[in-house]
Amino acid sequence: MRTLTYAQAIREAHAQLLALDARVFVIGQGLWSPWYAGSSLEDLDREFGRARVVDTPVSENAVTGMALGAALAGLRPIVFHPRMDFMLLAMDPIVNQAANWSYLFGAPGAGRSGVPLVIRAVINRGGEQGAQHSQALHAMFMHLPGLKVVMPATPADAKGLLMAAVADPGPVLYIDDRWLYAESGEVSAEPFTVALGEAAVRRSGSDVTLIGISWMARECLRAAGMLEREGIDAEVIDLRSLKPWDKERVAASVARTGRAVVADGGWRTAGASAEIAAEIGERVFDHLLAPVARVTLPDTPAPASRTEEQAYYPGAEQIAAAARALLERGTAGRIKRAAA
Amino acid sequence: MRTLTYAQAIREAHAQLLALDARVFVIGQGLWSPWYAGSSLEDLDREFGRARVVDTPVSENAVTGMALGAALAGLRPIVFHPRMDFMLLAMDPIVNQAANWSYLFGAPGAGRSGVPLVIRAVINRGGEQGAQHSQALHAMFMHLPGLKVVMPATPADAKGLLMAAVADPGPVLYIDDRWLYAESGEVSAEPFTVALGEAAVRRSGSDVTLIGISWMARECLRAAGMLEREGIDAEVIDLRSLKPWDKERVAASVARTGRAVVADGGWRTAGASAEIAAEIGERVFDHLLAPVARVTLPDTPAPASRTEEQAYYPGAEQIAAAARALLERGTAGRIKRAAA
Amino acid sequence: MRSETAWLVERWQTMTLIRRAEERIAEMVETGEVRCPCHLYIGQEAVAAGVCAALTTADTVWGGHRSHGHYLAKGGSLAGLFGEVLLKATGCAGGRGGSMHLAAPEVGIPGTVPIVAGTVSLAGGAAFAYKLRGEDTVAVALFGDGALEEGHVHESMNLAALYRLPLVLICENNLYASHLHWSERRVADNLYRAGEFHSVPGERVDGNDVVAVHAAAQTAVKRARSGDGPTLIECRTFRWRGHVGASFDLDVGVERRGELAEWLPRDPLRRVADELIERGVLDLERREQAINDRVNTAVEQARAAPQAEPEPYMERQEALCAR
Amino acid sequence: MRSETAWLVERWQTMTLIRRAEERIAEMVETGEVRCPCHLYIGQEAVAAGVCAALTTADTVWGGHRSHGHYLAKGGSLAGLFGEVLLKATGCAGGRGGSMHLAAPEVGIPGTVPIVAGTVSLAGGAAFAYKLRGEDTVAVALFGDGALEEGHVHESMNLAALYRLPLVLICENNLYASHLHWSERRVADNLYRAGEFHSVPGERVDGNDVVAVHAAAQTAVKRARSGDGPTLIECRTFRWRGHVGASFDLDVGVERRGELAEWLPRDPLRRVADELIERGVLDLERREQAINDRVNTAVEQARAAPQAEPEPYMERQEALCAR
Ligand SMILES: Cc1ncc(C[n+]2csc(CCOP(=O)(O)OP(=O)(O)O)c2C)c(N)n1
Ligand SMILES: Cc1ncc(C[n+]2csc(CCOP(=O)(O)OP(=O)(O)O)c2C)c(N)n1
Ligand SMILES: [Mg+2]
Ligand SMILES: [Mg+2]
Repeated sequence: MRTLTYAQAIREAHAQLLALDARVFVIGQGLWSPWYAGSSLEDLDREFGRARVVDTPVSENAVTGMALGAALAGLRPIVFHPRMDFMLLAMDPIVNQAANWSYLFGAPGAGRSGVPLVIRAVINRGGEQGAQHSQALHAMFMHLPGLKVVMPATPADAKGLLMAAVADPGPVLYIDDRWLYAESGEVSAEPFTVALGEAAVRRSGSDVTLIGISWMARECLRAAGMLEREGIDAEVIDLRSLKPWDKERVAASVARTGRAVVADGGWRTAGASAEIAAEIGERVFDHLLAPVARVTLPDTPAPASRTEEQAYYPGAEQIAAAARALLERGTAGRIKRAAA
Repeated sequence: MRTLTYAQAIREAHAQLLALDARVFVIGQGLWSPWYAGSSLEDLDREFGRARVVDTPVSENAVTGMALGAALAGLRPIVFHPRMDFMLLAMDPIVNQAANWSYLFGAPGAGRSGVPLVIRAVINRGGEQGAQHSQALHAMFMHLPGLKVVMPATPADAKGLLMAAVADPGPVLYIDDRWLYAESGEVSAEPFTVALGEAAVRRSGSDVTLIGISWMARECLRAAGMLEREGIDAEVIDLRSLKPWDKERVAASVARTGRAVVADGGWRTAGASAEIAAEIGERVFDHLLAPVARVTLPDTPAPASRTEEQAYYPGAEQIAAAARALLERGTAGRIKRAAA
Repeated sequence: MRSETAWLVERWQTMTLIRRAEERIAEMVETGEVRCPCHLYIGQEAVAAGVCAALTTADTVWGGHRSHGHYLAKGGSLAGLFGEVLLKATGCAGGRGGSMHLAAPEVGIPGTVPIVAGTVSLAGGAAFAYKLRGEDTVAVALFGDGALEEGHVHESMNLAALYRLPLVLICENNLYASHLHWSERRVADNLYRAGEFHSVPGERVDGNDVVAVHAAAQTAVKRARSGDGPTLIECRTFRWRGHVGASFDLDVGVERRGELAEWLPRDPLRRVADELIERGVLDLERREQAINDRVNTAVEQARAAPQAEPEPYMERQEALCAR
Repeated sequence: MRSETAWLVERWQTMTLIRRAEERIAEMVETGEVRCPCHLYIGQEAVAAGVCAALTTADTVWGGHRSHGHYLAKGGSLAGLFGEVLLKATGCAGGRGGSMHLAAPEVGIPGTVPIVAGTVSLAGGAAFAYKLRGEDTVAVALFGDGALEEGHVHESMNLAALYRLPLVLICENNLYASHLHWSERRVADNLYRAGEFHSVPGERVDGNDVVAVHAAAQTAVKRARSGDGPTLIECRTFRWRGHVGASFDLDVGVERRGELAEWLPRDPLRRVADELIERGVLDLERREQAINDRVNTAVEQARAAPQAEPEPYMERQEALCAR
């Protein structure tokens, strides 16, 4: 199979969607320039015309609302926000309108057509950009009923989840990460979809389950490599979808390993990691040999200086350390508790 | 001591703040009419003048930004959003600006003045208002560093937390609930503050800890009453502050009781309840006799019909049932695990 | 402009239907039978009737919290309206929304929602879709004077002008946004000029004159259909009841008696009726009776229908969010 | 309008300072010494210099992503600027923000941030505070042509007019928002009219003419100080470098060579220098040398300063969020 980068895979998904389905169009900021989207949208305007690949004024709110209206009128829009931070200006159309609309008027099967809107948001952080250009806000959206959220970590998923999102009755928030754009991997040249809501086991293991979201799934794999050298056998799950998320697969794994580290590139408090940890605690309580560990950003806005960024963003080292700590804990507490 | 309703207590806090501190002003929608704020702002405009009690056009974004600017210029604004749903239009000034500003430029002690902004948002749901007029979005804000979040459940806290919020270097999001407006309780007539970040133990007990947020704290107390009649002794903690939240007090209680039910009026997935459950799982793992239970809204937008609302909003019954289930579970799983 | 009598009778019928249906809803609010918040349109009927008369079934209208009139004028089913305000499973939104959430996609009402100005950009997006597909369908956004205070409406106007979208913007200026008079919310009384900066031409009409509203709407719709882009029409009107609920002449916290007394004689419905009587139309009473019968039947149908129940909705919705 | 020579020399100094400092930053971007994204102001110096000359120290200016010029013209410290772009603990934001986050409250710069239009409403709020306290301070919002596409700027204009706030709105129209020319973003070239609907008077000036900018700003500031409310000034100008970074005549994906060739001869700095030379000012070279020396010293100071370090910031910030 061919190898593509993550950014190329996103671009290919767009190109195939635009080619295969006349209802698909792309709208948002930075579509006619590589500055905003890297190569992930490169030259789509030349290939498919600027009527279907629309670079817009700086009007996040109305542009997102327009995409929603177009979806309700039968198109399959992908509305693009080159940074998640900017998308905060579009919370009304996303939360009040799109997410609720699917319940109020959109329920497919009730004679209505669903809300086939895909919102694409990019996490674009680091590089000394500072607090307003670094936010990874996926947990806020994971909280919302009526909205699906996917966060691909590999080139194949970047393509397959985008195609699945467009095919879904929606609305779907598709979040990609600039840090992954240069990662490469095998991607089928054919159009294909990856089921929304299904996690992927990237590595089987028996001692501890590392659950990663987006970039952090890659870091979990790196951490598993480090741990392997120490004789620790880690299972790695790439969550891929945040809403719905694959509770069954995660629970089954942790029931087997008895230990879990959740690694997320968002903040800790009330983040995606909290949900996953809470659910594991509830579902596999009797099998847990140690508390679920969370590896996340600290609860502070993003710094700018390179040295501060290095301290701010956790990675494989922190994940491996968390896993080690769980194993070192042994099962002592467990026994104490049972005796109580 | 006098008895006030929750709404009266909010009003009294405003009146005392306006009377005591010339820097305080109130701005937002519905300040000159009881329709939007119930009696919680009644006649403040007559008492303090419309220059300091400002009812605005329907411009949530700019009004919130103006309040922030006024705070940075040395005033102590309380910006009012009569419904949390409407506040979604003001996410940019709240998240991108206010929350990050405190880190970027506002750190008190670094020669800067902080961001003394109070944002007040009302949860106003039920009454067949439907999905866009019922959202309790506090978890989204709890996730944000740089922003404090309080949710009073009693008249005394409604007053004391508002006064503390205005005194704080900020920014603080103050969330009140229309369902509580008619609740009454003792409130000191003097100005006073309730420390941000401190939970309150509303009832001591030894079998299970019920942790409630806002309206659900009241429901926890009701549930404790039901459980008492069945011989179950529940401790009730009213969280009061969501960010920071009182991890120590909650952990200490659950370490003692071994069982916890978290009751929140928001959605389940990635909600406030997830954070609390995750943190309990991490802090008191060795003392937990059963998984932490969550009583929340189901993951669906709010319905409108009264019968659907009754099924949608959980209360004391569901909390009591969750507590019972934890107790019925016994410690069997625990022992099984210890043996593993 | 003189209209065909038959045409005018139809407008009168539409307006009468709205008036009678809403009077009925008002009663049901007062008795407590209707519990969801209802924002009545009484006094503004000429706007919906005039605008919708300029549209085909395929054209879409996008309303807000005060949309009973839009829904009925565009052809939404009466039983669906009563069902919805009673939160019945037979309501036009399946009893999932109530008065503030009406929909009838089959006649061009994709959904009305109560976030002020919430559907303006959506209407723009629908217009975008019509244009991209090369259809000559038109989208119409109806909103209040307060809605122009939401900045994104200005964004939408710029986008609509830039892309020459087949969009018609109808501002129903009833002078108030809830309890606040326009003069408490802005400096100038000039809403028809809201789009000027963005090259959206504007016009002001008497919103209580169905013929004038229709004429302006027709021009704007024609412009939209022929690819010349959006138009804004400010319709001056007045709501007779409170901002929400059934109360007649008082808003919460606001005395508007004097103003109402000026507006009552400008009753848009009376005006059409007088004109028709003058033209010798003799059967208005009979027609009114027929409308009353339709309303009664719809109410009874709605009453007999089952309440929207938790189970199907929770399952369906959780299924949407689950795998 | 003829200006005092001494006054004009000061403007020339300010503009030269901005030019030289930014040229230096451009070099440091090219060598990789500066890593944070820098949006250079070169070509637009007359706006900042002209506007800030109309202000007192107490007056505040609120900028955005392209605010080096605003910061220096208002009196922000040069060492603080270089410290910040190098993310040093001595930076004007403590090294917590970089180029896009400058602050110098002591001279009236509460903070500049890179969310487009993000500080416009904040400036309005500051103006609200000045007015409520009865001060005659003025707040000035500086933003680009792209910022007027954010709807909330229109909300802010309405609020400022309604409350007659001492606010001056400066739109630096450099014809582009990142890679998009204005004509790709709107129909008409009329930004000075953006506030008309809200009763905010507007004026257009040559943004490369410091005297013209100053005159317009002075009138607006006077209006604001005397309680007559906000004014919008559109300053026509052009940025010489790319949207971000140091590249001279190309934007990512956009060829602007031809346009730049037209604008280079309109160099705002050259214009003032020519005028001064004509008036017989002989010591510009000496003064320029002094400015270069200041820049060199500031760079060396910044280089010598310690990097902003994780520990104090994390502790301080977590303390803010903890009890
Ligand atoms: C975004 C938002 N902000 C505030 C409200 C509260 N609200 C409901 S109706 C209304 C007034 C709307 O006035 P207008 O647009 O003139 O419509 P009218 O009620 O007069 O028909 C307001 C402010 C809301 N529903 N949505
Ligand atoms: C809310 C928001 N949307 C988008 C961006 C991305 N962005 C950064 S600068 C810019 C262009 C701004 O153009 P203009 O306002 O004309 O200022 P200029 O760069 O020309 O000085 C854009 C769109 C942003 N920073 N903030
Ligand atoms: Mg109105
Ligand atoms: Mg520009």
